[in-house]
Amino acid sequence: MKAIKENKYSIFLIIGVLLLVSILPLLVNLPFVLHVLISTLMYIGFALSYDIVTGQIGAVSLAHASFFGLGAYVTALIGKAIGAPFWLNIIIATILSIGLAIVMSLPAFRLSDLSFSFATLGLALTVQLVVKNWVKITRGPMCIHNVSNSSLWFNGILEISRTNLIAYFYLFLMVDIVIIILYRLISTGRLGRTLTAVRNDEVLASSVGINIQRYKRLTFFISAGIAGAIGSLWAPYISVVCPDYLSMDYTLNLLAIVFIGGSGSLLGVVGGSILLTVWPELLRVTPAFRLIIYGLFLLIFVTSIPNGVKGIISNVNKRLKIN
Amino acid sequence: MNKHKFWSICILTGTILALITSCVPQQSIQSEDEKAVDVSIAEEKEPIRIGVAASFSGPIAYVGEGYMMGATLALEELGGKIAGYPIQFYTADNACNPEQATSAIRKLVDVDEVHLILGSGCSSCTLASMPLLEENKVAQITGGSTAPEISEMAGIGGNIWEFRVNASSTVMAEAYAPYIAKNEKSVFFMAFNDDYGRGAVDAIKPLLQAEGVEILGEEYFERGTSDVRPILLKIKEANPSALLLTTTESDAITILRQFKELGLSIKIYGYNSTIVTGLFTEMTPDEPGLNEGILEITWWAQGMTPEMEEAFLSRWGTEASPHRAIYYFIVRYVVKEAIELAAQRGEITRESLRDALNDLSIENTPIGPLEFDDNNQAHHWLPVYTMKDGVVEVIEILKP
Amino acid sequence: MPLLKVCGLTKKFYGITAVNNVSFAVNTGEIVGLIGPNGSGKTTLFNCITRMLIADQGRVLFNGEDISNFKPAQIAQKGLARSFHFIRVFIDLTVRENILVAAQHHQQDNDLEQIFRTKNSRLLDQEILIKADKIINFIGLQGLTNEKAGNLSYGQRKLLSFSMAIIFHPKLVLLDEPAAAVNPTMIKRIGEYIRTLNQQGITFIIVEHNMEFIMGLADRIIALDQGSIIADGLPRDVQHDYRVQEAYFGV
Amino acid sequence: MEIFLQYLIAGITNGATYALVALGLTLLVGVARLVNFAHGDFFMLGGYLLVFLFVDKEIPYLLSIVITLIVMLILGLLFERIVVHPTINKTWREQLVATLATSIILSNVAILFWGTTPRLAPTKLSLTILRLGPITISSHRFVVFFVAVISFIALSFFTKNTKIGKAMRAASQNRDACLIYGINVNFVSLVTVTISTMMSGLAGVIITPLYNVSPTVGSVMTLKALTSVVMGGLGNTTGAIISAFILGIVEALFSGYVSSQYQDVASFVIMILILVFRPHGMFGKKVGI
Repeated sequence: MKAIKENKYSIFLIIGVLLLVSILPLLVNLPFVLHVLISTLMYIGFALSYDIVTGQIGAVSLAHASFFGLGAYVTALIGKAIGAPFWLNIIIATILSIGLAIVMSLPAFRLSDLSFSFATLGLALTVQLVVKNWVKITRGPMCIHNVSNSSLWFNGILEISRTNLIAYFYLFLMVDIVIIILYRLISTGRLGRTLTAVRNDEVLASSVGINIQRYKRLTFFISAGIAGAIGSLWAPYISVVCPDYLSMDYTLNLLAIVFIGGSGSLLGVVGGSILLTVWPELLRVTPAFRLIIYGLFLLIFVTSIPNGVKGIISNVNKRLKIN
Repeated sequence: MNKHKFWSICILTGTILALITSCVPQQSIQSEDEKAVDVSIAEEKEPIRIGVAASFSGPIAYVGEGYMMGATLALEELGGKIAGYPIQFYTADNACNPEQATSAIRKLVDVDEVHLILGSGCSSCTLASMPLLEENKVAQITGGSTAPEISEMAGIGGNIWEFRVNASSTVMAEAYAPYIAKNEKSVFFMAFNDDYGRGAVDAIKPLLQAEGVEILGEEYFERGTSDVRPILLKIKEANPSALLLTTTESDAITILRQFKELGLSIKIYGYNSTIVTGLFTEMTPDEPGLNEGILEITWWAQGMTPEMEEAFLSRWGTEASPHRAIYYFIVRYVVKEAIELAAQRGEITRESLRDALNDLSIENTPIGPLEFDDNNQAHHWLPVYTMKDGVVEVIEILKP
Repeated sequence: MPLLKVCGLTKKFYGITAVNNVSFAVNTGEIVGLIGPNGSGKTTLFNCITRMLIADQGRVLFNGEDISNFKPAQIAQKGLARSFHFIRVFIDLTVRENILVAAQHHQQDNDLEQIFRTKNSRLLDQEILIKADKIINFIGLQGLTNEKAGNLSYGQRKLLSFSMAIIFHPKLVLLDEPAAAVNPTMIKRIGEYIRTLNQQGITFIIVEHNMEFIMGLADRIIALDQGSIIADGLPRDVQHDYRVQEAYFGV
Repeated sequence: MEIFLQYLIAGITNGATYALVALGLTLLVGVARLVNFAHGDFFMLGGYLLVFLFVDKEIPYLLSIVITLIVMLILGLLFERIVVHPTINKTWREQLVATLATSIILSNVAILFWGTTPRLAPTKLSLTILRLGPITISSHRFVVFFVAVISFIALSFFTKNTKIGKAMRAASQNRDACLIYGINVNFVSLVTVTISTMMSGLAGVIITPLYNVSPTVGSVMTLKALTSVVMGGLGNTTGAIISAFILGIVEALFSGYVSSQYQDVASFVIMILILVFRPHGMFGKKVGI
């Protein structure tokens, strides 16, 4: 009973926190702080989308950055060509990311476990190489630097300047709320149970009639679509789109967020995103140290703290109740 | 068991937090002399804060390190003060990634409240930072980004806050192409697969074609590739009269070694490559003459500024290189003169520093007169030089 | 028409024949015991029937339909359930959720309906919830409804996995050693459950080493040795068959 | 024809470097069922140790190798105790993340100590160029080839003919049975991980004189070794070695005749095709559930 209760509270808790967060820009008007907040919001959405496939169904995909990058390039190229507003960019990016996910899933989902991870790693690097070397279209490593601003209507009508941080803050906050609701809907109820079942034991799951492939594909496509949407929104904010967007660095970041925060848990992933986006900003001075600490955290959490930050919190909770 | 685990986790978290807080303290690089001077002067002026946003991590972290070497040396030579104002450097890492560049600039502007920014060597980062300069009304001096778009977008009618000292790849190509065309019939390009390498090739290719030089091929490779023999064999097969190489010291060593191993004998032109330097010779003590006879063009060649080179060697224990030297020149001449001009005119602010940069005209520097044109681009001299008997020999200095 | 018909099933591993040309049929309403010494191919046979392993040769007809090329999940959906030798439960789900998962693939709604919780979908949820609670009561795990399956004892897991196999009213259930490593009281209870369910019309094939248990329960016994059927008949007859004795005791 | 031969030789010699790195990894995958994403980083540490000992401290090459191997032995033991042991009974997901974390830590420790500028450690042999007809080749490449072959033979002999080797093979087949028969699985794991780490370090020491060593070289090497191991069938030593050579040759030919920028795509495509059509690798055996 306790577990269910806790889950029910966490959604209210998160939404309450988000509401609190939403008045933050009114209190702090330092652009740097706002920028960190926006990055954090971006990573929350991005990490949640990753957790749908990695934490919920347990297929550790190493290709997640590809969809993010694709979304960014969609905005930089297609969105600019037709002068699309941001919501149309999101739609196009989502559709194309799902398309890429479908192509990737053809070879990748014939494999299981570790082989799946390898295959996605190979595919992700292939996609990145193509983007990097297809200079005619993507400008390759020279990057696309004049990404147009987000706008509410076609051809730059009602444009949101990229220096208007408050507007971006609320834009990402809204996107996050949508993603959190979607995440909740997927990770609970009947579908959520099915995903947990597949993660726990594929053989048993198929013996009770669950079509493993279908659910794996479903989550892979959903998470790819969300990642593409976030990428398409992130590109105008940063203003430059490079092949780096598709690099393994992003995927590794997400892996760290999900596993340090606690995979498969909304609270954990959100906590992990905040932790790993805010701290690197504070530690911007010593990059090598920062990454070492990052790695150490990851190692400690994976080897000795099974459920990440989420696990620690519930552990402390238990203790408080007992005493 | 459980209790034990709980406490161990607590202790661990505590240790890590302690570690992190120990890393946070301020990062201003202040030389000891500077502090001494500070005390002796009774009338204390508010320090001028200068931000350095460069890559201090990632694959080209050594570029950022090199910038700081040059900048610190220049500041020390100036006694830590310009026009009576103590100068403080604040660094922010951008890892050569545009997303991180945004964070870095914002941190410098908001947290460190810098008056002026020394920009990155990565064009993508410089381009990503430009809207932020406009937003915060702070000027940036760039010394390493070569993308032509930067000056196209900067200056009158564009972004008035971005200034570039080093020549763009177009400018360099315009100077170099006739020189190559004079001596060679056909060329092959081999360059880094990044904006630096590709940008350089894109700029010079049409110029060489226009001069009637045959282009036999172009190959790009990733930084740090260990085995480049297949590419070199391809070049061998194409048999051009010259190879145009865009790389940096350490990768050049790998390439030249395998070049030698495969027995190739094609004339090499370094192009933005920094092979013909004392640093290169210093890195290859076992292979004297590896860079012998290679021609090169950059913004600075060894031997142009003997005093500075000596000072550099004694301060850092290693040779100066174009990457390391450019920030020396920026701080030693451009920043100095700009601050002095701004101080003459009145208060030092972000705006007054920008105006000073805009009106700047420095007659004498070792790399030629420095003045920003309508696109906020400076035009320094371009030396063409080669390595002869282990010594850098300047063949010609191209003056714009 | 028999409920399950196995024709000439063969499976080899590295040249060793684990299941050798096995053919048999099971009629609706039967309880069939499958016995044989260790390594005689019983579990492999189960795996081949449910397509967890792909047989080299042979066909499997279930309810008159050829299921030889179906996927495991499809076979389960046709009404052929199974339990595993090494007890498997979904450790991160509660007891109730385990049963719900096992029951839910019979719902006729798509993923989008599930994600957005349509009225139809919620009604279906209610329906299986009632069913699940009923079965939890039936096997006597009421007190543990919301306990994570990972925290259950071995016997409790066994009961849980048993109830997961029977939740969606399958036509045929394959049980792999339901009585192994369980205390005598529990064995008795499991036997009772099987009988009750059998009376409700569910057919069973049970692999078992506990002779007393299986002989008392089964209507018919099939004995396997080295991948082949060596006896097929009434429990008493099979027990006294000399080939079976030889296989077990080397007489 | 001559140029083809040169591509082929470039491919084979490069394949030998991949093989040398893949050897240690395939042992680890075969015995401990652990895919170590930090494998290449031990290669990198080996390279840096060589630079430190041979270049900075001017210790003779052979002695440097010995000292490096001893250091790698200690590092291997630490790696097993700190990373492998706590995750050995967890799922492959935790193992993947733990080794990735190790990789992040090691490459950044290297940055902290040695900076990001690549370092060189040329030996006399690596600077001596041999001329064989139309083909010229650095004599150190023979050393790499020779060490790869010797390591392969030594590893095969060790796993087939020594007591601990046999225990390792048994552990790779069935952990539970080992527990029952009294084989000390813990000890086997310790030995396996340590040997694997040492072989990776050895590869670093042997290969670095030819090229250079930088903090990023680790991830490149991990990728190449992993590709070979996956192609050859997880844990199949002979398969991994053959795959490493195939990988080297394919890369050289593809890069020579098609495109050098897409050279990595070629190897990934081959790897994925093999994974899809022969999930247990080119030379792997089919295993049931």
